Amino acid sequence: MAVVTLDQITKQYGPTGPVVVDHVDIHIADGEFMVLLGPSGCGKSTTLRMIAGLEEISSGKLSIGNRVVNQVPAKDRDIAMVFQSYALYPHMSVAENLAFGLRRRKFAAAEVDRRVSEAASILGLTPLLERKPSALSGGQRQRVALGRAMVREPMVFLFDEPLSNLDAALRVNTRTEIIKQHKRLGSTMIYVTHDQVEAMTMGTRICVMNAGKVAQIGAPLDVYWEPADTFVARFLGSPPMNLASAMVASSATGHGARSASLESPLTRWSPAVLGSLIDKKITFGVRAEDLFMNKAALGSEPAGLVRGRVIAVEPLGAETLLLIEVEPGVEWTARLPRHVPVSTDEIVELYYPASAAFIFDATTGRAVIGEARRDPRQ
Amino acid sequence: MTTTSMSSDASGGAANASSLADPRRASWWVLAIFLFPALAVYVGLTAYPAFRTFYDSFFTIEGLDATFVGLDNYRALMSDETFWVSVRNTFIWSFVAPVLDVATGLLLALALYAGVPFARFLRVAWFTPVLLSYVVVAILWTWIYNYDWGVVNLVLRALGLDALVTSWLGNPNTALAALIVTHAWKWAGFNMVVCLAAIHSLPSEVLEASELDNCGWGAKLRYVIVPMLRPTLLNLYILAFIGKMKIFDLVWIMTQGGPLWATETVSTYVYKRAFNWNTFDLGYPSAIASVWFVVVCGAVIILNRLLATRERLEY
Amino acid sequence: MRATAVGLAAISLVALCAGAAPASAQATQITMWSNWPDEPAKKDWVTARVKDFEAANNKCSVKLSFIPKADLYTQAKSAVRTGQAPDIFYMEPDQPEFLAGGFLEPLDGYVDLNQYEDWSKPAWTSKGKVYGLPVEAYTVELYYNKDAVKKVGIDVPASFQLTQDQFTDLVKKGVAAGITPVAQGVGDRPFPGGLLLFESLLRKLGTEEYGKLLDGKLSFKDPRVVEVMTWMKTLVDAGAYPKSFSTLKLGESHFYFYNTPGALTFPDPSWFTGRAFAPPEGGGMPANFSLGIMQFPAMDKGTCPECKTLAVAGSFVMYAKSKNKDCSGALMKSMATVENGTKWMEQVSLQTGLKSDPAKINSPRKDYFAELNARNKDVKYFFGTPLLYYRAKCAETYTQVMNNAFPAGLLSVQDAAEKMDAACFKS
Amino acid sequence: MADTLAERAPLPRFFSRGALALVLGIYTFYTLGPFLWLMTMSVRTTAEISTDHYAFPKKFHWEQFRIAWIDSDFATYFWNSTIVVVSAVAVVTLFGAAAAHALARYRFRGNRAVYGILFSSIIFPPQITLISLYQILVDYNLYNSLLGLTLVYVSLQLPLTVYLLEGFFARIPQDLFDAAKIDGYGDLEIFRRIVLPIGMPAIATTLILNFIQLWNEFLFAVVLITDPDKRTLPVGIRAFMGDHFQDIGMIATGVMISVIPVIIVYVFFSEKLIRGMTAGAIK
Repeated sequence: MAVVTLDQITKQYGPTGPVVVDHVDIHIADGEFMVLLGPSGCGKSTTLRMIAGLEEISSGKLSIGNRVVNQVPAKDRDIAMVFQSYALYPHMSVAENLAFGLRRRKFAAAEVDRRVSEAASILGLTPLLERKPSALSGGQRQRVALGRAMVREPMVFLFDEPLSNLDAALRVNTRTEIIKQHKRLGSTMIYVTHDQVEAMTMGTRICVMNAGKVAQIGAPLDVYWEPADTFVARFLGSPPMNLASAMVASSATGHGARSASLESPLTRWSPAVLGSLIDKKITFGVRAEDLFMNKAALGSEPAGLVRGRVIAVEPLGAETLLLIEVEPGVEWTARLPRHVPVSTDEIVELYYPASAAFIFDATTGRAVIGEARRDPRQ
Repeated sequence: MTTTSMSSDASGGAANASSLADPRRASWWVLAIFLFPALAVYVGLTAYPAFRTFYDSFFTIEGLDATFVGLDNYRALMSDETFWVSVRNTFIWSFVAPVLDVATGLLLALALYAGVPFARFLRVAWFTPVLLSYVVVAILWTWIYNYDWGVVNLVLRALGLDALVTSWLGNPNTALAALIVTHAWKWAGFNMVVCLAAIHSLPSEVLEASELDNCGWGAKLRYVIVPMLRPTLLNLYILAFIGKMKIFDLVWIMTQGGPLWATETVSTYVYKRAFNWNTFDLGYPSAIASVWFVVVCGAVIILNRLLATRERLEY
Repeated sequence: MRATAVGLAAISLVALCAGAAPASAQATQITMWSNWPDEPAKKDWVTARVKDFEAANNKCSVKLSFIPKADLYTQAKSAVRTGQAPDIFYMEPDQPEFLAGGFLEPLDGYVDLNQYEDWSKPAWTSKGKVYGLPVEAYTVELYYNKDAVKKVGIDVPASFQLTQDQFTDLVKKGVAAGITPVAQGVGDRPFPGGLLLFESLLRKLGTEEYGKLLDGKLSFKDPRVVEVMTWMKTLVDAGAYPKSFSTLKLGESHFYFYNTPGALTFPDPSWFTGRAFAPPEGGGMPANFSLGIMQFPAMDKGTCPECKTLAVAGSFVMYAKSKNKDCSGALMKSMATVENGTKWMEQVSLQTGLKSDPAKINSPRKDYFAELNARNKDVKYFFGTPLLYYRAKCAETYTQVMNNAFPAGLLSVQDAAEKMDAACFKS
Repeated sequence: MADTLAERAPLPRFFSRGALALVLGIYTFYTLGPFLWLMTMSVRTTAEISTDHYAFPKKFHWEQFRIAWIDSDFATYFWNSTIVVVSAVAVVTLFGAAAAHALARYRFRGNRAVYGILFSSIIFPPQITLISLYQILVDYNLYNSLLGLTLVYVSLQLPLTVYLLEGFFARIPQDLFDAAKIDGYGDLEIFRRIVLPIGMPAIATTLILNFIQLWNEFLFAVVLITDPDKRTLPVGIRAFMGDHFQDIGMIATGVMISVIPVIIVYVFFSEKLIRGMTAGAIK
């Protein structure tokens, strides 16, 4: 069990090469399930590989269990890793695969057997022990890979997109399996994925990374409801948050955001915050599920409004996605109840509670901090 | 704060740093252990002799005396008629013969893949010639081409085609072709095995899909199989090409370059000049070899440009 | 830098391995390579000489290997350069490069040159010194099948020499009767195809002019040469040679001549016997074969109908860098005696460059010997074959053109002469 | 049988079935015919062969094999060939696999240059390095020794071996190495426990190809070995063929003796050869 701390960790290929991980600070508590989330190429895998000891750390300090491990080889860091491709040794049976790492560590044969059979029974691999990986299904291979990490009983588990090669149904099962094992073992786990659903469902905390930097760290719902910038706002949530540029204006009723196609009161921000933004350009955002056709649905709450031309209506059964073009090149998506009585090219107006609005700095993309967003469904 | 060397040089970094660094890097001594034996063999028994050959090409060597002659050997080479004949013959070998080898191999592989009866037996039978040494192949085929009792002429006579009966290896018009056929006989089986392996690793859906499209076998071969096997076929072609550029044993044993230099290849000419020329001059043959090395390298690099794909293996 | 280090290391590794190899060569052992691994008579003769020497000389021992000629030459060519050649090895005078390269030791101080036939010395003489021990010698003869020649209606005159026209007649009658007139094949030899033409040229030109031709001082476009070649061309076109001429090997051409399908004549050096007198079940001549020897045909207006080629073939030479010249010289000396020459004649049924005592020859092939001697009575010898004179490009052209393409009917007289002149004619 | 043809065939209708059978039959005869002919000749005497080259042996002269084996030192040649070829193949596979692994797996400056250099030697015509090689072997006292010939054979087959194995090793996923590294295995152990076993199909292929080629090698054997006691089989056969004598029957016998081991190797390992190639050894 261990705390993992990344202190200004940087990875640069060559003295003048690209910086793929840029001064990353992450503190992972003992027993925490930390998810590194981001699009491909954001540096999350490289970060994980540096933690694993598979990649040199260019600068910064990495400690595991209060020990600085920059100079410690992978095998001595007391970690185990589950790979995207599972990395099962094709020439060894399942049992040998499970035991391979232990043998090296000079465990007594009885101890090796005990751990292997225990892991196998937990993961339902007992009948498969003598098979070669090539004779296993994808899900079974995944479980062997997991088992191989488990038998080691390491301080830290590392997962590198372990579910991305599985089909949807299996992915859900395995996800549950991993959560279960995390609960059972209570070990520190670091999990890399580009899938926000995995991140939201599995992580104790999520670390969203973008272009080699940490964009935001926080509990899944915190990150969802309080995105630190436009990148996080769009990356988390499906469909992504709707964004459009607008100006902050002041009026008799208070401050508001306004553009040719939208108009919204800004109720979550103090006048002091907004005062400095008056007549300045900002990025305005609303999540798809906060858009409504009917103003009445919002009740007494102050409502914002957006206007646009219908591009497409996508009925999904339980709900319907409505795509509108608010400005040339800017599309918004609304997640609406089943029946949406509009047709393509019609101009429609959609409403949202003012408390659901986000504003971001137009140039840096950083969120303008306001009063905490209240979860409307609570 | 830089804790570990950033150097991309394999030898950089302390020994312990290597084990925690990128697994695609290794410390110099690990690389040395892996590469040294091969490089030692290479340097001692290939590079050094080759370099010596290049060095010798600037000398005329009579017995133990070497006289520096600069580029004279190379100049003489340009006007050496036999050399140019041998170049022409070698190019015919190199461009024609591999096509024959690979095409035959591909067709045989397709036949096996299509599930002809006795496939296992046929696979071994068709591969048998690959197992025979050039000495043996040469003996056998000299007998087969024998004018009086060779099977080729016997068959022709039996078919009443006496007009076609000829001394296959003695006739300058047929000798080169006869050798190429012999060579194809020996190597088609090898190409078959490689093609068969490649076809087996093709996704069968594609072949089935083309079956549904109801295209003829010619079209399928042309539009589906050959394009998908392209890397394999090109690789085989290049290997065969290199082999043919060096072709020696078979020619030397069967015709020694005759009749009238009709089957002379660069390699036989080099050997002839080095060992069969009533002189000890190694300079001139070395010059031929050096020129040829450059020609072959160039040709292979050009051909190699054609294949660059290298997909990863899936488990 | 590193490359150098690797290179040095590579060499040291190899050197290390070398250390493990046992050091060979005892002080008194000499090595000797001989040809003829598959000619029992000659092999026995060489083995016996070495045994005799070892028995008489306890200071020297000999490591004797029999290696096929082509391989022996290839190995010797590499070996002499590196100082590793055997002390004594087999060599023929048509490999002049060894002498020219300075790899051979003159034998004058070691052997008794009086034991050599006078005519055999020049073959190995260079700048007044003699470099070889001429064990094997031969004349170029025209063997024929007496019965078959009679059958096609040719009477061999008492002189045993046909005229040019008579020989043409023999060829035509043979072809008409379906018997190949001249059994000859060049599949594995660089010279047999030229035998008939060059023997004819010798008889046409005489020794002196023929010598000039071989020295490159006489053009192949000389009218006399062209005349003989034109005659030769008519024989070729008439079908004198087997259809399989180009690929027929020497051994096969023997078989072709005296077995199947049979032929009228067979031009061959007199070492013909090496194969022909092998047991018939091993491919030798059948016991009832009516072998005859005739002279090559006399040319119309020929200068020298009685001329004939005499040449030295298999010989032994001493390596100039031999470390055991005393032992080697002693062995050579012990071999070069009249007695041994006689034994050679007796056992091998072939001439030798050593002197011999005809009176003492007790050969089982008496009749053959008598006939061979009769054909060599009152003849005028020309010493050496074309390949003895030709080197490099010229030798190669001879092999391709005169030995092969021209007698195979692939080239016109004009073309053949031009190619030969281009490669051999000086000035 | 016809059914399997139609069912399994993704590529039927090349020709009508009869024509296909005929073509394949002829081709099989074409590849196998000469070999069968050789077999018949190996048990016939030269005299018998000369009367009719194509007759089926009336009496099987198996004693020819005994004669060739004993009287002509085939036993020695055979033994020498076995020692040289087996050790050369073993060494070249080990050296080649190690180099191929390093080149396929590790990033280091000059990686492609080393690969290019090793591979380019496949191009060099061997005839001309012969003399220099000879001199080098003499310098190191390896001339006329089986050890020297073995080393030369290693150098001859090294480029092809590296080429084939590098291509295969490069396709082994990097994750396996990362996993092994985390499991605590060092570079050399990874090579021994991961690369070699996984590379087995490709290694089997190179083993077989190298064996076949070296077993039949002639040029270097004839130049580098002079001692009759150290001759390898191809040189032995040449010596056997002799200078003047064309004992066809015995030659065929000798040839058969030299061919049989290779055939055995192939019959035993042909499945492996194909599997190795299917797994991507040559692509």
